[in-house]
Amino acid sequence: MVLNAILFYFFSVLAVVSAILMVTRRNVVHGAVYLITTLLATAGVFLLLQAEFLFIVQVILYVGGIMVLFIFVIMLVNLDVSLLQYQFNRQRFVAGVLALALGAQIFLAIKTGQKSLFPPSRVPEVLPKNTEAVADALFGRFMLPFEIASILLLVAMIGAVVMAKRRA
Amino acid sequence: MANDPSEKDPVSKPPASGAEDKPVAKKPTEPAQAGSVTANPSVPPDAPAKKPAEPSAAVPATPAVPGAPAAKPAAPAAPAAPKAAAPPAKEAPPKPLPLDNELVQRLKARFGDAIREATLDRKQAIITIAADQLREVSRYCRDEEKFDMLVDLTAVDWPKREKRFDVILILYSFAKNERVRLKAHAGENEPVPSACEIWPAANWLERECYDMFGIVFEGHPKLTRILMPDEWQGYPLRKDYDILKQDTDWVRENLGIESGQ
Amino acid sequence: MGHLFTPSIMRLVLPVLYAVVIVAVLPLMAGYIVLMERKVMADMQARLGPMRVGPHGLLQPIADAVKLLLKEDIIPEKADRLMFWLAPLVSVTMALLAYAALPIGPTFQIADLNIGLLFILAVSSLGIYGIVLGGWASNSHYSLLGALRSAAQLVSYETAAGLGLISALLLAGSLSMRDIVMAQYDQGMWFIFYVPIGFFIYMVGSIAETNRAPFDLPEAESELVAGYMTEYSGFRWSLYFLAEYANMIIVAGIATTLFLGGWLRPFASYHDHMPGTSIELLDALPALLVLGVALYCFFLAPKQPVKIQKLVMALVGGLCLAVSGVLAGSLFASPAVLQGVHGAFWFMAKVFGYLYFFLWFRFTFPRYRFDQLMRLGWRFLIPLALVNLITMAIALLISREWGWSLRLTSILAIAVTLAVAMWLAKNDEVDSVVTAAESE
Amino acid sequence: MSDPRTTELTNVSTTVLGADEIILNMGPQHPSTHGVLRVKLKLDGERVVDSECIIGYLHRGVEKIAEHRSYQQFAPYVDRMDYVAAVSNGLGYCEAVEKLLGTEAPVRARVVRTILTELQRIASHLLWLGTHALDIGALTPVFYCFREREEILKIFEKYCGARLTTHAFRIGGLQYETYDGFEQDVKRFCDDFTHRIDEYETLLTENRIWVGRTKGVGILSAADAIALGVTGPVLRASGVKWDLRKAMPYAAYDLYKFEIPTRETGDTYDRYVVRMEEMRQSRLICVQAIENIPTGPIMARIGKVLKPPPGEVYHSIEAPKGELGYYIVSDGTTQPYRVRVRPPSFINLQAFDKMARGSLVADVVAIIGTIDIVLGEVDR
Repeated sequence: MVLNAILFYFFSVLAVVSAILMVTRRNVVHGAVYLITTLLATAGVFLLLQAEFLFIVQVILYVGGIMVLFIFVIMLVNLDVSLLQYQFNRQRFVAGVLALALGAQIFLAIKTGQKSLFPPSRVPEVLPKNTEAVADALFGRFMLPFEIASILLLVAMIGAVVMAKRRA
Repeated sequence: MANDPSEKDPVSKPPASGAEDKPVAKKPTEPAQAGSVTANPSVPPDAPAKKPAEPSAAVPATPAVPGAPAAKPAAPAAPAAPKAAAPPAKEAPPKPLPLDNELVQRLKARFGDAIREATLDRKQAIITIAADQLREVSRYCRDEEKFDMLVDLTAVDWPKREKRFDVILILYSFAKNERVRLKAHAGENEPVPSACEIWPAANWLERECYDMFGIVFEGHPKLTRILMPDEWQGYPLRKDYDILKQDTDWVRENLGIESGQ
Repeated sequence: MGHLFTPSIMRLVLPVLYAVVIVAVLPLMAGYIVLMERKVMADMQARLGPMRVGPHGLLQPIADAVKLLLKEDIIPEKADRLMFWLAPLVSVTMALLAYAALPIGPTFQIADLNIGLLFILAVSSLGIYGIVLGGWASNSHYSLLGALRSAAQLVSYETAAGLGLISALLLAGSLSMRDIVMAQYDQGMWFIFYVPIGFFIYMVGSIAETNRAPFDLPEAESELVAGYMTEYSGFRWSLYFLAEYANMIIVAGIATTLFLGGWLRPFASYHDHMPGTSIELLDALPALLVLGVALYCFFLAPKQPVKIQKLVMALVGGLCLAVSGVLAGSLFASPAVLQGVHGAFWFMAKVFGYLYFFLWFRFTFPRYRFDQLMRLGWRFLIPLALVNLITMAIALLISREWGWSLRLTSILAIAVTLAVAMWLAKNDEVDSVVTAAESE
Repeated sequence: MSDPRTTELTNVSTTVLGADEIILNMGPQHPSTHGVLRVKLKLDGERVVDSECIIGYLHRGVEKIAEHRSYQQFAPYVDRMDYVAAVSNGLGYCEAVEKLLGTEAPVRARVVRTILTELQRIASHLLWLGTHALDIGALTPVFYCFREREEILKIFEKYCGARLTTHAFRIGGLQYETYDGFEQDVKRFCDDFTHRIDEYETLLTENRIWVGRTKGVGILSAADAIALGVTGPVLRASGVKWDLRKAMPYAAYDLYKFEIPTRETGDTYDRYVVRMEEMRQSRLICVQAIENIPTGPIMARIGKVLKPPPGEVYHSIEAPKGELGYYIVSDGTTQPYRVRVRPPSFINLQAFDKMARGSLVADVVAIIGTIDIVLGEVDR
């Protein structure tokens, strides 16, 4: 149980630190790598909550798929130009306000949700295989939203293909 | 060449022009060869590599050709003569003979005195033309005379003559399976019209000529050195360019050694 | 002391022990796969292959390893130091991590995750970062071009390989590797016979995924001069090399588990006994095979030119003899031990069989051009995999609803998929002519 | 050839693959440029927009040396030009000088010369096939090809003592009588060679990937080929049925029957098929020739010191790469006044830009292979 807490704090600290690092790096590729570490850290937290299907989906989708395309684009775009551009941060005030609002919300969630700062200790002995659970939910109760989402994705894909065709 | 078609009489084929009569073993291929030569449709009998002696010989046979210049120079008879008496090995083949066949006549009719002379050296036609007419003669040769392939373009350096360079174009016609050699005399820094538009093959060949002799081909798309380094001074294949000579400062600057030797 | 062996501790110690064994054995195995590759390549090219280091080149991998360790490790001057150091590390760790769920024997498995297959796929797909970052960090546009090409290739062939796997998962019904093998045991038939096209697609996909054979474009020697690995040398380069061969073994492991019945003995449900003994006929096979190898080694030993080579050959013969002894011994031990030892043997035999195909392809096929490679991936393999998936699902449905035997329906499914494959291949040819014309 | 050290044109920034074109330098040390050829490719992504061949790295000034050597002394230099087909270089030069002298090699010499030249053609094509397949990724054919080529080189070594730069012929005929067992060796090679070629064909000709990599790549039309002066298998693959061995027979070629293979579209695949067929035809010639080598002297009577009368001659033969011509001007002394070599590889390489334009980087490697150039001959 103590192991659980240690791991939890390790992953969350890792996530926060690499998120900060990601934002502050000048070299974009370093930023991308830190983003990957953040995502992996959050995947670790999923694992701690025994949601291993989510852990795997997070790893495959975010890190294995989307981030590869991120790095792909970073390498293809000619970066020297973007480095020289003036890093506008005139919206310093707006960013401040937004950060405060988000902070307050998170604090409220922690305050009302859990009394102690340590994660709950209930670790059920036999775990329901949540892949099946997710599958039942997805194809059972939430059939309609699943179909709508898939159509949305299909439309997006076709749109991308059409646009690429026209530009080529 | 013994089997050089031009030497062959259509009727009999002298086995070998070697001086003494060799005991040639019974060669089963002998009849086939004679047969193959005449029967082989792909090699038209009258299209040997060299300007054939026959056609010129045939011309007199048909005097009825209108407009043929009356006094046929003795030339066509001459080449037939040496062939009959096999020259003894020691005695050199005949000196270059003046050549006059339809091609030369058509060229003379077309370009007049731009065609300086036409000779036959070792049964190969050489036509010397004025350098400034080079492009027109080449275009005429390619279009009308169907010499559609530029085999080679090179130069020979005769330092003692006042126009020291011979620019040589060797042309070949697929239709007539025939070669002819155009020769133009060019002085030291006298530009020669480029043959690039006529035969694209001339591009690199002219660049090499420029690189080796310093002959400037005006009208060439990109006349730069092709074999030697670009900043090399001097033209290696000129006769006055000694074999041990080098562009020492290029060598010192680029290779960092005193001299190539 | 007793409590040391309580189940929870044992559950922790055993996997760690397995992990140590795997991580230790892997570089050695990768080395000997390289030797196997060079020997098979030589055999196919009418020559001998390495013969000098040890008898028949048997010590060559050790020599290679020492050379790689001693070689100077150059970092290009304008390279991105952090990335340059990190990239091969990512590649190797991801490759090794994937062994966690690989069931080498019924008991010899580090962790039987109930999402075993997905875990291996996820982790091996992270290997792309090693290649992409490596290419980027060495700051030469040769390696960058190679890195981008391999990233595009991996992404597109992962989909094809994944779909190929899913068609086998349909039959197995569970993601855990152990359950998949057990499913093949229960159904008494390896999945390759139910869904051979899935196996074919997975094989092609896996070759492309490990950058090998006709798809080894990223490090195509002639154009990009070793692609993303150009600037690496010495130990760093050998990390990439180890990652590539570890990936090959994983891919072979997945194929064995899903399609060739993992650690199951061929004809697992065939229980004929040797006359008068309780030993099953087929169980004696492994022991006899290895015994044969041992005898051959002893036969060769005196023929070796150099004395030391005689010694080493004899040693190898002894080793094989010991292994055959263990295999024979386990025949008489308890069924669990029998299954464990023989399972590992059969698993390794199938993996090496699968790898032989890798090598075979490498030496017969020329290299695909990049656009042909992409066209094959997207316009032929993925649609075929989808069709195969659908027909297999229908076949499964029919056999479950109307009670036809799965063998019959799967043959129908295979027929339909093959027809679609022919059609796809035909208009693929038409397209390749079109693109050739376009490219003029 | 621009200064090797300053490669100012290679603008390598950290992210190079921007929308604008990049210059990619292939060579002069590159595994697949068959020697020291440097190709500067201007790429738009993967497609070749423009290409420029930079040569001259192997320039040894052979034509300059010729003017300071006697006719016999220059003969070994000729082998060093196209070092893959040294025997046919020698044949071209010796026949050109014989034509200059107005004499002619005896029949036996001509027949033996034909056999050795055809063997050299097979060896040159084998080396081409091996390296060409290796460039495109097929690892195995190169070993099979070199195994056959080894047999031929053994025959050369037994005949004239050298394998590569053989200097096998002398002006006027041959210096050495054929060693006894020559006929048997060549016969054994020819009989064994048929099913060897079938081995390569099964490995490559119907191989879908090989066809995919070679069909429609580096297309050269007949008109372009003739305009660019391209000769040899490259010209025949574009549909022009022309071979010097038939058009202007030399040595003993008119004694034997053989075909000239041609193809229509003139792409890499066609050139592959033409060269494979040419190997079969060469083998056919060798078989016909070996049956009956006429007896008789092997050297014409031309005396020790050669002083050809002033004048000039151009003689060319069908070398494995194309028309190899010698234009020799003599001023009556023992040393040639000018020797000009018409190098087939140099002129065929000029067609590279037309073939490579619009193709992909991977095809550039196949195109360099399919032209079959040897840099010794390109640079002279």
